Amino acid sequence: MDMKTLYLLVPMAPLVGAIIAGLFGKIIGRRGAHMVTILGVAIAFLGSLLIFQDVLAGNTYNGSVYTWLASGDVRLEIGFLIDRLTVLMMLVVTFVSLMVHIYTIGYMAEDPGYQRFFSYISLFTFSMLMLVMANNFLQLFFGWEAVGLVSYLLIGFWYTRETAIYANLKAFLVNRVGDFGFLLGIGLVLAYFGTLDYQQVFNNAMGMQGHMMTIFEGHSWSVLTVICILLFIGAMGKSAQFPLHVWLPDSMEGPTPISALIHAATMVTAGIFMVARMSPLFELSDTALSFVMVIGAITALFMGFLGVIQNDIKRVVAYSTLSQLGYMTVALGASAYSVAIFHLMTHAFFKALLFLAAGSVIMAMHHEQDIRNMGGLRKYLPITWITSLIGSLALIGMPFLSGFYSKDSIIEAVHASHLAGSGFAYFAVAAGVFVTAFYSFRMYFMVFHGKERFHNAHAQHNHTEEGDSHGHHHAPRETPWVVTMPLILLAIPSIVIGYLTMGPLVAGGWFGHAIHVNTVLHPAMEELVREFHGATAMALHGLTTLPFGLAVAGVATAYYLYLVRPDLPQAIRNRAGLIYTILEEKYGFDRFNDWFFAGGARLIGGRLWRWGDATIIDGWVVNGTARMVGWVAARTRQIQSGYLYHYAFAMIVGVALLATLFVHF
Amino acid sequence: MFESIGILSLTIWVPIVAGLLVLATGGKDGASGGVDGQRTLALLGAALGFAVSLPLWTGFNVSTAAMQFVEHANWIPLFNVHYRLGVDGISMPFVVLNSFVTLLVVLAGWAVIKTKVAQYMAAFLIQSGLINGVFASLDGVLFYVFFEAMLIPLYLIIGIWGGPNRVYAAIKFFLYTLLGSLLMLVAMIYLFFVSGGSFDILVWHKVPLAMGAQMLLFVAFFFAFAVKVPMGPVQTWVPDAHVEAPTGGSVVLAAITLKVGAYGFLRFTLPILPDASHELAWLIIGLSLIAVVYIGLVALVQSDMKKLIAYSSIAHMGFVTLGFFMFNSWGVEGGLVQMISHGFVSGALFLCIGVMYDRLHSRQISDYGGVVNSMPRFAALFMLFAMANSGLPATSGFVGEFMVILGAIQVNFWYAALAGTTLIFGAAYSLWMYKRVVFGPITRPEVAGMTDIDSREFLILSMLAVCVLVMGIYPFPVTEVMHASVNNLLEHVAHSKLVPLVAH
Amino acid sequence: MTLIDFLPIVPEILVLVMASVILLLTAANKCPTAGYVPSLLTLLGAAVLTITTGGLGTDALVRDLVIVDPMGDVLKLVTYLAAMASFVYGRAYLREFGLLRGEYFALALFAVLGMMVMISSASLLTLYLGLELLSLSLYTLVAMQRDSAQASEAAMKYFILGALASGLLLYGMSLLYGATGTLELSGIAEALHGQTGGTMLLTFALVFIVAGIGFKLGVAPFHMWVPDIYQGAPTAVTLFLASAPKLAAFAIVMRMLVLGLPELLHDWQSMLAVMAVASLAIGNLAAIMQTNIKRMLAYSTISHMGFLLLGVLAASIAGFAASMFYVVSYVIMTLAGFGLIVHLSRKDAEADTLDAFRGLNRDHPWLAAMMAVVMLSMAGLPPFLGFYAKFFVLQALVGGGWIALAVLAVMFSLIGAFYYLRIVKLMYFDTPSEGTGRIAPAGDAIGLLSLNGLAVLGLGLLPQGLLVLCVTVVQASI
Amino acid sequence: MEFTSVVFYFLSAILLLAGLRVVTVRHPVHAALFLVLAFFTAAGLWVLLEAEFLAITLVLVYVGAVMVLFLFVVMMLDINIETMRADFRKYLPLAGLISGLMALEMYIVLGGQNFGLKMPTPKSADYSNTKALGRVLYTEYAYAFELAAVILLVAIVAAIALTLRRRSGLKWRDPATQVVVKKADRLRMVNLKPQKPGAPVEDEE
Amino acid sequence: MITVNHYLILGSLLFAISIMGLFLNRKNLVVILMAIELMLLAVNMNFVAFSHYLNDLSGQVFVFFILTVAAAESAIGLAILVLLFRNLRSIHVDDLGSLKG
Repeated sequence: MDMKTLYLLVPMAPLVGAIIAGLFGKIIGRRGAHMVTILGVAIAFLGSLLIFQDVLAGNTYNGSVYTWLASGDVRLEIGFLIDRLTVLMMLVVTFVSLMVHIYTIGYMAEDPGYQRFFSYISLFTFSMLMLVMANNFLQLFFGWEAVGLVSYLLIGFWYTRETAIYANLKAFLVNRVGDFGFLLGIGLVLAYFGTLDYQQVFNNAMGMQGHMMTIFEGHSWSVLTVICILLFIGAMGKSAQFPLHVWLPDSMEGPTPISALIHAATMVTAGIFMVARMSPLFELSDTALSFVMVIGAITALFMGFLGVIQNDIKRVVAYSTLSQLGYMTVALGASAYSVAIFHLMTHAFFKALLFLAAGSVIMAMHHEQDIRNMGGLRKYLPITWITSLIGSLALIGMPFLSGFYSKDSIIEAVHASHLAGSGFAYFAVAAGVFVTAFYSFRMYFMVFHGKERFHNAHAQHNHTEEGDSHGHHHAPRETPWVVTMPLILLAIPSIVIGYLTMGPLVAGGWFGHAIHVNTVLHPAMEELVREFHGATAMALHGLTTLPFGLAVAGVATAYYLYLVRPDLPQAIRNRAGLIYTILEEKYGFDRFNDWFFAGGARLIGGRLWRWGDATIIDGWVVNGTARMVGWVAARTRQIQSGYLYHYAFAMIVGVALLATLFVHF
Repeated sequence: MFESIGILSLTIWVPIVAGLLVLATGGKDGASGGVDGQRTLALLGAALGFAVSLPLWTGFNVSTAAMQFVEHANWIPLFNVHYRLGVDGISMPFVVLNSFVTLLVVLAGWAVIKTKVAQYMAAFLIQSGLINGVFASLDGVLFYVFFEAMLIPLYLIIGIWGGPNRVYAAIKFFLYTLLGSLLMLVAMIYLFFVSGGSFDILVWHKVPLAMGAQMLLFVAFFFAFAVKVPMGPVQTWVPDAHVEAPTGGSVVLAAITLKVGAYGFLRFTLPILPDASHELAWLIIGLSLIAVVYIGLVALVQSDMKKLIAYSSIAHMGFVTLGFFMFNSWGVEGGLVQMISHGFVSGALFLCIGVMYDRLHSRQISDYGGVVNSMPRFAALFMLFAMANSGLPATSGFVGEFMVILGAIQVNFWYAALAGTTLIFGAAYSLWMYKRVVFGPITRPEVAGMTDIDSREFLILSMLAVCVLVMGIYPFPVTEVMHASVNNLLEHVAHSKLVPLVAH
Repeated sequence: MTLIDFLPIVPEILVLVMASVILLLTAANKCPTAGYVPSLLTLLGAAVLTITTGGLGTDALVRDLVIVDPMGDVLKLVTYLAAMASFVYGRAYLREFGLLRGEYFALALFAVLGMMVMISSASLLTLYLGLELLSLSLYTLVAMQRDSAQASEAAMKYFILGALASGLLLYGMSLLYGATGTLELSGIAEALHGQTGGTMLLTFALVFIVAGIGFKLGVAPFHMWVPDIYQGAPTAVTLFLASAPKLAAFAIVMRMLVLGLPELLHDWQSMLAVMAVASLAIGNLAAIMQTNIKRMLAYSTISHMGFLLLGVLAASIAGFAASMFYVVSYVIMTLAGFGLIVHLSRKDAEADTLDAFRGLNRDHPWLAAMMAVVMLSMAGLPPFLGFYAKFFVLQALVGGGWIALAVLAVMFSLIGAFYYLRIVKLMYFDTPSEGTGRIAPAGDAIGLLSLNGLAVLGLGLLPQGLLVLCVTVVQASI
Repeated sequence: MEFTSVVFYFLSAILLLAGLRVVTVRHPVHAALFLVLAFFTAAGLWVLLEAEFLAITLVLVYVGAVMVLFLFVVMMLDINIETMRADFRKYLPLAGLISGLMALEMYIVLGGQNFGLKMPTPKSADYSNTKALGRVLYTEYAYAFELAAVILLVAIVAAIALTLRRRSGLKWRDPATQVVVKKADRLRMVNLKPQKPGAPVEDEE
Repeated sequence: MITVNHYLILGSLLFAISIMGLFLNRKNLVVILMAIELMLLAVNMNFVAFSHYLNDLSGQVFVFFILTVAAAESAIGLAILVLLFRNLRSIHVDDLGSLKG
């Protein structure tokens, strides 16, 4: 097969699947729907593998499919850029997606929107593939927004649930705020580079370095800094970076498979991917890199704190996602793009695993999500239990597991960075290790160990998503193979992928020209590579470092608090009321956004409408004119008194006036 | 071959004659026997009107900026007024669009309109012909005649088949738009004299004009077109007219008549008054940005769906005018694309609201909720259009906004930044409305009783859906048509028309 | 002196003779409708004679008093048409109100005669006599409905104000005579030739003459009779007096100012400008508040006459032709408008309030459509006749450099559009108030109304013919 | 001061006074009589201006016909004179102002220069104003003369059409119908059936 | 010397008086008719004077016609007055106010 056809096939296969399942879902039935979509994604995955081989063979591709639009001298095209970065993302996306598809068969088995769901997730896969395969900013934005759209659809999948449709609107709007910056960034790229093609932009990036622009009167900014920050604002939205992170936890309202797909493994990584892709630009602006790093650090640490007090199993994972995304962002800021992508990949596997495992637990608990109502489940859900443990360990950075390599690399990279803000970032990522370990294992212990609390579940819960009349009186059972198989398949890479790929991916310069680092200015990566002496050595060395200690401390604390002294957390909560409240309120962001942005916009809109449109324009100007005309007309009418002498008077006065005007002047 | 039979004349007169025929067959109310016949006749007329407009697209030569399909006949030779028709890349798409929308509107009114069916259908058909005339006219007076005459059917449509406050809306709409066009008439007459006695628009394009004259003419034309577009602060007729008009009327208003104003800017203001346009660009840009931001906020708080969409139309048209006054190809073409796209999207949204209104007889958002439960097919299409309205890529709504922002950022970062807020506002008002109307559990028994769209409604909406998607995924053919004309226009605008002061 | 000498005034003679014959005829045999057909035939005959004697020019006998030119001929022809139309439209109404008598037709024919004399007057004397002949006939026609207090009141007002106006006109004429020593218009022009601007006396005379003419046209501030008389007079009479006399008034404007006082151009231009603007303002503003359709149209007439003056004051061939076009189209529109109102009346009450139009579209869609066409045309909307009338006037104005005046004029048209639209609104948007037994229009009236309405549309689509006619006759007559 | 001047001023004074009284006097009959006086003096002035025919016409037509008509009407109509002129004084200032203004303007325009008109040479003794007028009236102005006749005709028609009324209570006969009447129109033969006594008599029509 | 100006001023005074009559009389239509007669007299005075001083007969001819017309006018005016009186039982000017606005 021609490679170009293959390139086209990879995104199109899921799209076709999505269209068939979406438009003809009724006709082809449930089985048909999942068959066709899984087939599509499987083709995409296999295609990605083939392309991977091809790329490994040293082939890259950069070409267009068709001209989307032309204006002036610029042609905007839809096309593909296939290089190592792309193909890695393609593999991750299609693999995780395939797992999720399979998993969904079991998870959504009872849902009436079965076909629709498959259509959505396939469409999502398509969007994400278009995003990563893009060879230009336009297509990137296309995928960018399409991913947003599908996430909107998926979060609001259970559209009768008030919380779900609130969450999806919120997600879309917050993403739009990011896209706003992103679009402006793209606009500036076009304005200054005259093209949206990656390659041309990157080639000219050096030449643009000295260009300044004025945004606020009197302040000159480097064009590249402005572009990078704007683009990164887009990434902040999509990758849920502070302060645009608010949508992600709420978006757990969607069915669990999509949490794994969108909110852990793929969609949120779009921002990370984008920055890595733009490395030739970001490398030219220290300001932008610092900005990226600080934002990432804030996200990594403070979102982690929030995970500590969550009781919803999915939300805990969600906050851990936020925190991990912060790690990746920090890596980007430290110019360790390959590390960021590396962490992205490892994270994709173990986070998908954790989500799916959480979903499995939820299924087994009959859609109970509160971890306070779980406990001791390891007996009932052995596969879920063991895979969860693997996922958690990977997440906290257990040496030899995948998370360790990526996370440790990040910490090292930050340590080596000299950019403004790197000190704070280092502290944040280091402290984050403890926090991550604590909340991960808090959840793990509460779910799988300790007392069995599932009998008193559902008393305060009345999820009606499937009209679940069946109660929780019988014990949870292990979920079917379509659910557990993906768990196992994901657990394997969660364990080994870091060990296997750390060498080539991070140290070996595997990405080649796909990622550009200015080693003179940003030597962090160099140092990292210099200190790397093989995966095993690194893991062994890792056992002696501070992060490992922090992780162990975190796990131990969790163990003590939730298994040894389960009464303590309540006591601590009572003592630290203020901090608890702050965390409970998620630092007040939601409240503030609701009050300030949503409420403010509505208030201003209402005022403008009532005062501007209704009162001033319509009331004063339009109707006022009409009233004035009416008033004058009424006066005019009164002149016509009906009395002869008045009429005669008017005539005579008319004559007198005319005479005076024209004869005597 | 086509030149000889006059495609443009056909696009104008076929609908009008069809309309008159429908009118002639229409008896008094109550004689329902002939109603189906009238509808069928109207549909045939609209279809024929659309069919005769298609050769404009297929036979269009994209490589030239010259007027094509030109027709000429004497009309009032004494005053050098001619029946002169022709289209270029700027006007041609709108003739086709209009003919297409007419077809939809006739279909949309098929079962809904029960009183005075013949008059209803006839009004739309005649209106369609008149609007085609507006876009095809190359003579100032001819343009004016069509420009004004199209108010009449719309006035009747709003007034007869409109909502409870229809009279106020109809009269407001009429007077508002008349206000603008009357000044334009004086301006045109003035141009007649300065151009040495010609009403030929293309001749006007070449007339040198002093700055003072240009400024005054600009103001006159501005009023005419700003009201139609509409731009603040003369926008308040739009919500009223849209809300009160029957569905078809809203569709035509939003999809077509608003475009007439914007088209006027391109056909008259920019090429005839390039210097004044540059000089007063700040005004238009300011008003456009106000439209985007201010109206975006105002749309957010509307409780009436039609009003909301009407306000969103204003915001979207703000993009159009913003693009035009960027004086670069991105801006102008973006504006044009936005106009076409808005024709599809706003038309579709009004049709969607019409579909719901036909079932529940309410346009209040609060009267709905959970519509998706009873009307899933409809909800899906509605979703598409709401998304297009908020400018989602791969729908037509994105293309124009994107191009305009690209055009604006080349001029000034803040223009683009303010315009870009539509990304947020547009999504906010569109989707918030969508959420409240379509999503959620059913809270009212009436909503539960709503039946999903029938095949006629499905046909209409899916036709539009296809247009929206195709144009979003592959807008190249649309812009290709415009290139030559837009470049020619920009070339024109770039050159001062001030009379050189130095005499040789 | 031979009979041939009277050839130029043969149409006038015919009308006079026939009017007397009708008088005798109806007085003798008491057949109330006897006047109708002969009157129509008379006007038809007059039209034929006017056309056949059109190119003859004036003969010695009447040379100083009568001017026969193409413009006059065309105006006369339109006058006949207008009078005929008003007879046809008015017949049903007149019968219903017991006015279908010989005197009515005789007086109307005398009025037509008066207009003809005015149109072809070459001297202050004939102008005055024609004016008085017309006025006296009209006073009487207005008062014809003898048991109506309103009609008598209207007639009395009309009479006194009319007399005052002719007093003013005469005073101006006397001064003009004193300044030039002649009564002939061409003689006056000759005597004044070479004078740049006017002396005080001439300007003073001009003020009075303009006032007199202004009264006849009904322009502010000499307009105040118009609404009262339009409302008070029986509708059929309103129909008559609102239409044809405007042609004669236009003619005397042309004769007096353009033919007789071209040297005072600058003065009368400014005076007309003042009066035109005042008329546009008062006419359009006051019309908004009216509830009586006849009164509303009266105010609209005032504004139309203001617009007409704008064309005259542009003082170019284009301007005069535009004004002539305007007056002809005004007459056509007014005939159709009042022709419809006449048919809305009932025996017990004149349905002349706006409410009578409520829901007309439901009962008489065709009539409603015609009325809508007329109203939109009056509002000056294309593609109807009224638009071109305004358009040509505006063009003449702008061509003459009166741009501000043009802008002012269109702004007032905007206000005007409001009340015309209200009629359309009443007919189309409202439901009829019950129990309106309208006069069933006779077939000929319906036919003529349709023709009339379609003329408004047809001449709007293709105005070239009428325009060329106006331009050529004006060109040939100045 | 020469004689004509004296006569002029004398007559003018009476004319103006009479005119003033016409509009200010309380009773319309008095007003009419003052108007007669005004016309007489005006006729006198016209004689001074060698317009004898018009002077005579004025007296004949106006005083003889028009004023009599006025008097007839005034007396015929039952007008309540008591209520009239109640607020005469109220309007006097305004009326005086406007007419005074008018007169002032006229004076400014008409007084002073005499428009280059010289005193005409007196007519020869055998000059007949009437004859001269007659000559032009029936030749040059024949058309106008006819028109004047038509106007008078209109006046007649109008006066009759407007005021002639047949009162409903009044019994009158049309001689023409009396003359052409036939027996058959008036007389109808009725066959009376013999009636039985006691039966109620049917009312025949 | 009595010049034409004397007569013109006499005429203008008569004219002014008649105008005053129009305003002053709010009660009696007959007097208004008389005021109009006065106005015509003023006009006639002008014509006759000009005719005399211009030595031109046409002015007098005009006056002749004015007199004729004025007579006809009076007849019609009085006829309307009578009609009005029959309908209104009044000839007060103030009572002529039903048509207005």
